[in-house]
Amino acid sequence: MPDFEPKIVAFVCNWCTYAGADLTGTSRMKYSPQVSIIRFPCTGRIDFMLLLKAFASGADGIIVSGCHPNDCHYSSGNFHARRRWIIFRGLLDFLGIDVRRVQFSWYGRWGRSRATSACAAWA
Amino acid sequence: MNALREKARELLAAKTVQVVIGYGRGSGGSARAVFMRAPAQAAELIFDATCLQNLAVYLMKPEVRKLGKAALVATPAALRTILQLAAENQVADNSLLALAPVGEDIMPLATFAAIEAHVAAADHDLSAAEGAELGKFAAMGLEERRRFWEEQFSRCLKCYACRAACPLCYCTRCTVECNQPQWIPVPAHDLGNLEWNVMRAMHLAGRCVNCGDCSRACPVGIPLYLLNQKLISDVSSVFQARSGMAARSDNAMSTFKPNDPEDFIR
Amino acid sequence: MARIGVFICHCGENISATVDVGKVAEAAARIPGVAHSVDYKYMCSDPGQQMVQNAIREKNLTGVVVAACSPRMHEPTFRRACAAAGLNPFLCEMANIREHCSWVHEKGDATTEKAIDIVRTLVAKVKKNKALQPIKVPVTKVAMVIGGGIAGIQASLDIANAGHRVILVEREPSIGGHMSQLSETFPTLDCSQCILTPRMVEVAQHANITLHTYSELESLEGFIGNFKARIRKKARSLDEKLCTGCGLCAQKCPTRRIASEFDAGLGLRPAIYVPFPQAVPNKPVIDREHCTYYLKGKCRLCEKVCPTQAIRFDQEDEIVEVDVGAVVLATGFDIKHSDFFPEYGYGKHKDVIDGLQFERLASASGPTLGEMRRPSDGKVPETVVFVACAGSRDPAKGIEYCSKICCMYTAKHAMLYKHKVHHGKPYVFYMDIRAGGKMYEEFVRRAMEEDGVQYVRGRVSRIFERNGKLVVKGADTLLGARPMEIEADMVVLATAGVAQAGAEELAQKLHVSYDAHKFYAEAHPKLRPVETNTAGIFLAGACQAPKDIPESVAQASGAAAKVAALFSQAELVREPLIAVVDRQAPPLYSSCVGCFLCQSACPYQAIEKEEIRGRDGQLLKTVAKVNPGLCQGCGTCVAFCRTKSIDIQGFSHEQVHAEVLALLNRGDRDA
Amino acid sequence: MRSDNHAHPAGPALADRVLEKTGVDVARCYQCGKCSAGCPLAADMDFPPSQVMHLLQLAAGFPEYAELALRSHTIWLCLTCEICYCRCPMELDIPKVMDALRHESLAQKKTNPKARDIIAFHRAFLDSVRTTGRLFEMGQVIDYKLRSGHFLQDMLQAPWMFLVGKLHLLPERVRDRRLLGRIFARTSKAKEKRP
Amino acid sequence: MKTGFYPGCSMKGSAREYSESLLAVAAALGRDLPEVPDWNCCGATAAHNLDPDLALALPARILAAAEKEGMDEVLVPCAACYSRLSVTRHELLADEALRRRISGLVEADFRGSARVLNIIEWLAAIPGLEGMVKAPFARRVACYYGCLLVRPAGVVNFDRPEEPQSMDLLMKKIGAEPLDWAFKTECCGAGFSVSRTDLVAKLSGLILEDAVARGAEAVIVACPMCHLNLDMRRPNIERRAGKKYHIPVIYITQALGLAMGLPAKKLGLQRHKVAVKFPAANSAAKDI
Repeated sequence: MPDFEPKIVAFVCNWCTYAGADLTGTSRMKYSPQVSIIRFPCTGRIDFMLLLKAFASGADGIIVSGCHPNDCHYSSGNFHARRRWIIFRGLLDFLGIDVRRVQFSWYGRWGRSRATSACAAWA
Repeated sequence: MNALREKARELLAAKTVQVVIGYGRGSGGSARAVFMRAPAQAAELIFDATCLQNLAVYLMKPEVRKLGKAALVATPAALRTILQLAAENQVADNSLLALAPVGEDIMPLATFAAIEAHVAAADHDLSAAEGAELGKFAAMGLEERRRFWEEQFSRCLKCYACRAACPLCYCTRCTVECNQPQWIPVPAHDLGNLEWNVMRAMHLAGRCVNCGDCSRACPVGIPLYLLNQKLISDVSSVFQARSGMAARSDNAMSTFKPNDPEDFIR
Repeated sequence: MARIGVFICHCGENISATVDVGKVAEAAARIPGVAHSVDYKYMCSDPGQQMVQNAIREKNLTGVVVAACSPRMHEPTFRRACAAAGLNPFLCEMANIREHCSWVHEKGDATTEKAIDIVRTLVAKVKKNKALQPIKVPVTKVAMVIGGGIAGIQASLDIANAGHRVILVEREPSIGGHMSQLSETFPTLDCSQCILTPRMVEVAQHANITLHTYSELESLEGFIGNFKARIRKKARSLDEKLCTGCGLCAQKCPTRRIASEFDAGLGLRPAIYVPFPQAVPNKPVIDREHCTYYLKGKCRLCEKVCPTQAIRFDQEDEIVEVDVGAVVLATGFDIKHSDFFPEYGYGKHKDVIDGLQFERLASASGPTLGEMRRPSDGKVPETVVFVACAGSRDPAKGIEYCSKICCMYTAKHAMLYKHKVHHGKPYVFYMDIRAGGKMYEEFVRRAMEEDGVQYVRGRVSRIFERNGKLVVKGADTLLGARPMEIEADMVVLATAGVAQAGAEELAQKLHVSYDAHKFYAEAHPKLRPVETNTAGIFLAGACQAPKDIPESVAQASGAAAKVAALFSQAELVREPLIAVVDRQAPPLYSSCVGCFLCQSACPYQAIEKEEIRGRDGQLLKTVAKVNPGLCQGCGTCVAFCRTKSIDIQGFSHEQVHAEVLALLNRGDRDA
Repeated sequence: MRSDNHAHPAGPALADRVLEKTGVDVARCYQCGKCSAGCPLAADMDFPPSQVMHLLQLAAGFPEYAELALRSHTIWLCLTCEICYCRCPMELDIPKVMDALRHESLAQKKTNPKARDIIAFHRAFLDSVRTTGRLFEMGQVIDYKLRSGHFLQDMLQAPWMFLVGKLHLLPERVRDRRLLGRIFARTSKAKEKRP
Repeated sequence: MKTGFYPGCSMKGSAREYSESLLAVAAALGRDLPEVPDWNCCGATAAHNLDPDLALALPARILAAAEKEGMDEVLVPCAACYSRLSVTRHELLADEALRRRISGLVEADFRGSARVLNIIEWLAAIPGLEGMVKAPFARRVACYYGCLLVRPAGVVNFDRPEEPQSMDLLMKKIGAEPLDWAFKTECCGAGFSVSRTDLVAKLSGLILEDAVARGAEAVIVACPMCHLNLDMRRPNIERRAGKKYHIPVIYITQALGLAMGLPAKKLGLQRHKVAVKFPAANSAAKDI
C-alpha cells in the first residue's frame, strides 16, 4: 500500500533524545514527516495510559525513547520506565496487540539519527 | 465449622473485636459475607468449599471500618491481601484479627508477623493449571489472541463490579472517575473497554494476590483473572518479586534493578 | 474561554524554506481558543518580541505559543518577553518547527501539515498551563573543582578571589596536571614550571581554597546550589600535618625501580615518592602496589628515617562529605601512546616515543636532566623525526577529530631539539599545519626559518628498525608523492589527545552527558561552552575537548565567572516544574490514598508523609507531600501514581493528555 | 557518503562510476600521502596512488585528468598488495579503485603502452584458463612470448625447471570445460555492455 | 567437520614441492585432504585485473563445488587463491543480488557455507604438533607472510595485518627461533615474476637483504608465488643487488616435514633453485 502514511508519535525525554533530535536538525539529517515528537522531562514521566490514548486516537506507531541506562539526568527515571515497559509490553502482546507498533529505545544525544532511520525503515 | 462459631462467639462476647466478618449461607446454596456484631449471630457462620469470596475487601470499606476492630475469616488469598494492604500502608498492625481455618480448627493470627509466618508455610505461586492456561495463550497466534480479547471486552458493560470486588481497588477517587482529563471514556465502546481493562491490570501489576474475586464478580463472565495472572507470572519470572508475602515489601513496579533483563530496547 | 496568541517565526528562511508559514498561521487562527495568529521573519528579534508583547496587552492573551526553534534555545527569551508584558512566563510554550520539522523534512505539504500539527499540539498544551511562580532555593556558596591541572587551578583561584570557598579535588599526589610535565610552552617558550608553580603555591596558600590531593569524587547527590559531595581521600600512608617534606624517605627507599608516571615511564621513582620537585603539596605518597611493606610486610625503612615519625602504614581511605553549590569539571585529557600504532611497531621500538615523553627528555627535572638523550641507549640522537597527526584525523583508528595542539607542540619540540643538539637534523612529517592562535603562525615560521626544521608534507606509512636506525617510510606529496625513507635515531609521535581514563564513570556519577569519545558535552557548542546540561555543573579545559593552555585558562575563568554569578544571588531561582500532590476540600482532603509506593520511585527522596488532622486533632488521613526543595521534576512518581494524585507543573496530566489528543487530530471537541 | 540535501551532478564523471562500481567515494580522501608512502612500487609509478586519487577527485571538472588516470602506468604496476588499503586512515579500498580503473582502461582501449608485457601476461594466463580450466604454465609462457615478443626470456630457466620436475609438458584439464567456456563467454559479453 | 583441499594450478607445476611436502605432512599427521571435485583455476591476479565478473565467477564455482561435496571448510595453501576465494565469499555474502547473479553465471548455487582456510590456520588447528617433532628445526628463521595471507584485514581477518605472529608461533613449536625482522608483510613482486622480473628482483631483493642482515638462516614462506620470486628468481636478485644471497627459501610444510623427520626427497627439497643446506659452522644439526 504505497500511500500508507503511518502516523507515528514519539514520546521522548528532554535530555538525551529531544536534544538528539535537535542535533539531528542542526546536522540537517532527513527523516519522515510522519514522526512527531512530544517532550517529557524524563522517560519516567511517560504514563502507559498515554500510549493507550495515542493508539486509541489513531496513532499507527509509537516510539518511546530516553537516555541510556546510567545516563539519565535524574539518575533512575529510565530504569523505572524500563521496568514498566517490560510489563506493559508483555500485557499488550498477551492481548494480541502487535508490540512491533511500539518501539522502545535508548537514544543518546548523538543517536537521534539512528532513531529516525529506524522508524523510517520500520514505517 | 463449630470451632469457628465457638471462636466468634467468644471474641464477640469478650468484645476483643467489634465485628466478625465471615461466611453465611446465602440464597440458592451460595455463601455470602455476614457481619456479626452480637455473640448470638455466631451460629450463622459456615465454612465449606463454597466460601471463596476474599473477605479482606471489607476491611477497606468505610462502613465496616466505622464498626471498629474486626476479626476476619481469612482464606489464604485473604491473608495475602492483608499483607499487601499492610505493605501499602492501608492497615496497621494489630488493627485486625485473622481467623485462618486450618482443616477443622481455626488459627487466630493477630499480628502481621504471625500472618507472614502462616503464609510463608504454604505455596502461593500460580498453580500448574493456571500456568498451563497461560501457556495455551502464549501458544495462540497474535491474531487469535486479539480476536479472543476483542470479543471478551466487547461484552464489558463498564459496571466496574470487578473494581468493587477487588480488595486492592480501594482508591477513593479512581482514575476512571477523573474527567479532567477524561482518561477512560465513559461509554462501553470497544476502545474504552480496552483502555479500562489494560489500566486495571497494570494498576494491579505487582500487587494483585490472585484471589479471583474480580472474575467471579463480573456479570458478563470475562476471565479477568487471566490478565492478572499473566502479570503475576511476568513479575515473578522477570523480577523475581511476589506480592502479598510480607507486610514490609517494596512494590515491584515502583522499584528497579540496574540490570533488569530486556531484549527489545535498541 | 482561552485567548491564545500564536506567533510563527520564519527564522530568516530556516523555517520558511520548507514550511509554508502563512498557511500555518491561517490554520492556527482557526484552532478554537486562538485569539491572535501572526507570522514574522525573526520572532526572537526585538521587533519580534515587541509584537508578542503588544499582542498580549492589546488582545489580553491568556497564553502564548511561539512556533520557532527548539525550546532549549529560546524558551527563556520568550518567557522573559511574556513576563515583561505581564503574562506569567509559564503560560508561554515553544513549538519546535525548526529542528524537528523544517530542517529535517523536504519542502512540501506533509512538512507544513506537520508544522500545523506541532502548533496545534502546543496550543492544546498551553490551554492547560497554569501560572506558576519560581521556587526560591538556598545556595551553598561553596564550589567544588574536580581536577588540579592548569584549568582547575585557574578556576579555583578565580572563584576564591571572588570571595567564595573552593574545594579542589585532585586525583594525583600533586596538582599541576600535564602542564607540570612540560618543559617549555608555545608560543613564547617560557618554562612551564616557572609560570605554573607560582599559581600552584597560590592555590595551596589561598585562604578560601581547601586542597584534597590524592583524592577522587566518590559520589554527588542533590542539585544546583544544593549538592552533597562525598570525596574519597585515598590513604597516603602519611600524616600530612607532621611531614615537613624533607624528602629523606624518598632518598632512602630501597625500592627504586618503579616507572615514574610523571616522567611518562622514562624515569624511575622509589615506592615512597614526591612526583616532581615543585609538587604542591610537597608531601610524599607510598605506592602500595610496589612498596615492600605492603607486598611482603618487611622493610619500613622510611618509617625509621623519618625525622618527624610521619609515616602511617595503617592509614585508611577517608570519606569527606561536603555541601557544595556548584561543580567545575577540569579533569583534563590524556594522550595515546606509541603502542597504539600497529604500523609504527606496536610500541616495541624504545626510541619511538610520544609527545609527553619528549617533554620529559627536554625538561630540566626530567630523567636525563634536560639533555637530549634517547631512551634506548642514552645516545644523543643526530636525526629526529617528528610525526604529526599520529592517531588524530584517523577514522580507521576511531579518532576522526583533530587534537588541535600537536602542530604547535611538534614545532616546539623540533625547536627545543635544535636548541639542545645544534648539529641535529629534525624532520616533521605533517598533513596541514594548524597554527591559528595568536603568535602561533609566527612561532612555526620561526621553527622552519631560524631553527632549520625540515617540514615534509606527507603521512608516515611505517616505522621499522634496521641495523640500529629507525627507518621512517614516508612520502612527500609536494614532490609527486615520491616515497622516501629517513633513517632516524629517534621518532616522536604527536599522538592523539583523548579523554582521561575514568571520564565516563565520573560523568555518570554527576549525570553529565558525554560524547562518543568520552569528552564531556557542553550545553551549547557556541553559546554555552563552559556549562553542561546539568544545572550547576560547569566545564573547563581539555576534558571538554583537546585544547591548549591559553584556551583552558580562558575557559577556567569563564567557568569561574559562571560560578560567581550563581553565588551572587542570595537565593537560587528554580523553575517551578516540580511535582505537587493533589489537595481538595474536605471531606476528601486529597485523592491520594497514602499507599506511598511513589516514595520508592523518587530518586531524590523528595516525597514525605503529611498527616491531615481534623479540627479536633484526630488523624484523618496520611497523604504524600512533595518537598519543593528536593524535587527535580523528573515525573517518575507522576506516571506511577494509580490515582493520578500527584502531578507535575509544566508537564501535568492535562497538558500531556491534551498534547497527545491534539497531535492526533482529536482536539477539545472529543472525549 | 555524499550529503543528499543539495543535488550532485550524478553525471558520467569517472569518480561517480568508480563510486558506483566499488563503493569507494574518492571525495573522502584528504591527500595525506600515506598510501604512496607505503606502496612498494610508488617510486616506479608515473602517478603514485595518492595522486591517482587526486586525479579522480578533480576528474569531474577536468576530463583530461580522467585520461591521465586511465592512461597511467600506475594502474598496471599496482600489485594489489593491499598495504595502502590496510593503512588508509579513511579506510578507502584503493586496490579496488585500481581494479575499476584497469577495467575502464581496457574497455576504452587506453592502456598505457609501458604495461604491454603485464597485460600480455594476464591475457595469456586467462587464455590458458579458458582453454584448459586451469593454468598450464608452459602453454601460458609460450602464449605470453608470442604476445610480448620476448622469445628469449628465461631460456636458461626452462631446462633447469624441466630437470627438477617443475615443468609439465601436458596440461591438466578440467572435465567440464564447456562450462568454463560458457562462463568466459558470459563475462566477456557483460564487459561489452559496460561503458 | 569435513575439510576439503584446493591445490591450485601452481601446486601442480612450478610449486610441486609445496604440494609434495603438504601431502607428506598430512599423511604423517593422518589427515586426508580430499580435493575439491573438478576444481578450476581461481583466476588469481589476471582475472580481477581484467574482468570483475570473471574474478568472482571462477572462485564461486570452486566454492559451490566444495559445498555440493559437503565440505565445511576448504584448505587453500596458495595465498593468492586463498585471497581470491576469501574476497569472493566475502563479497557474495554481503550482496544477495550479486550472489544470485554470479551463481547464475556459473550455473551453481553458491551459498558460502564452506569456510576458506589458509595453511597456517589448518596447521595451527592440529593438536599436539610439538609431540610430532623428532628433529627440532633448530634454525634462526625469518617467517615471511607476504601480502594476501593477512590483508585485507576486514576480509581475511587472520592474525594481525602488521607484524603477524601466527607463523612465528608455529615455527617455535617445531624448535625454530623466529626472528623479529622488518619485511614480514612487504610485497615480493607477486605476479610480475615473468612480465616485470626487474621489479621482482628489486622487491624480493629488499626482503632477502633484511632477512640476511638479521642473521636468518632460512626464509619460511606459505605461498608458491613468494617462493617462486625469492627462490627461482635468485639469479635476477643477485644480478641486480650485485651480491650473492645463499639463504634458502623453504615452505612451512617442508620445515614441518623436516622437523617430523620426513626424508628430504619426499619433501621436494631437491627442486629448489637455492640449495637447502645450512653451513655446518654455526649449527650443530647434521647437514641435510
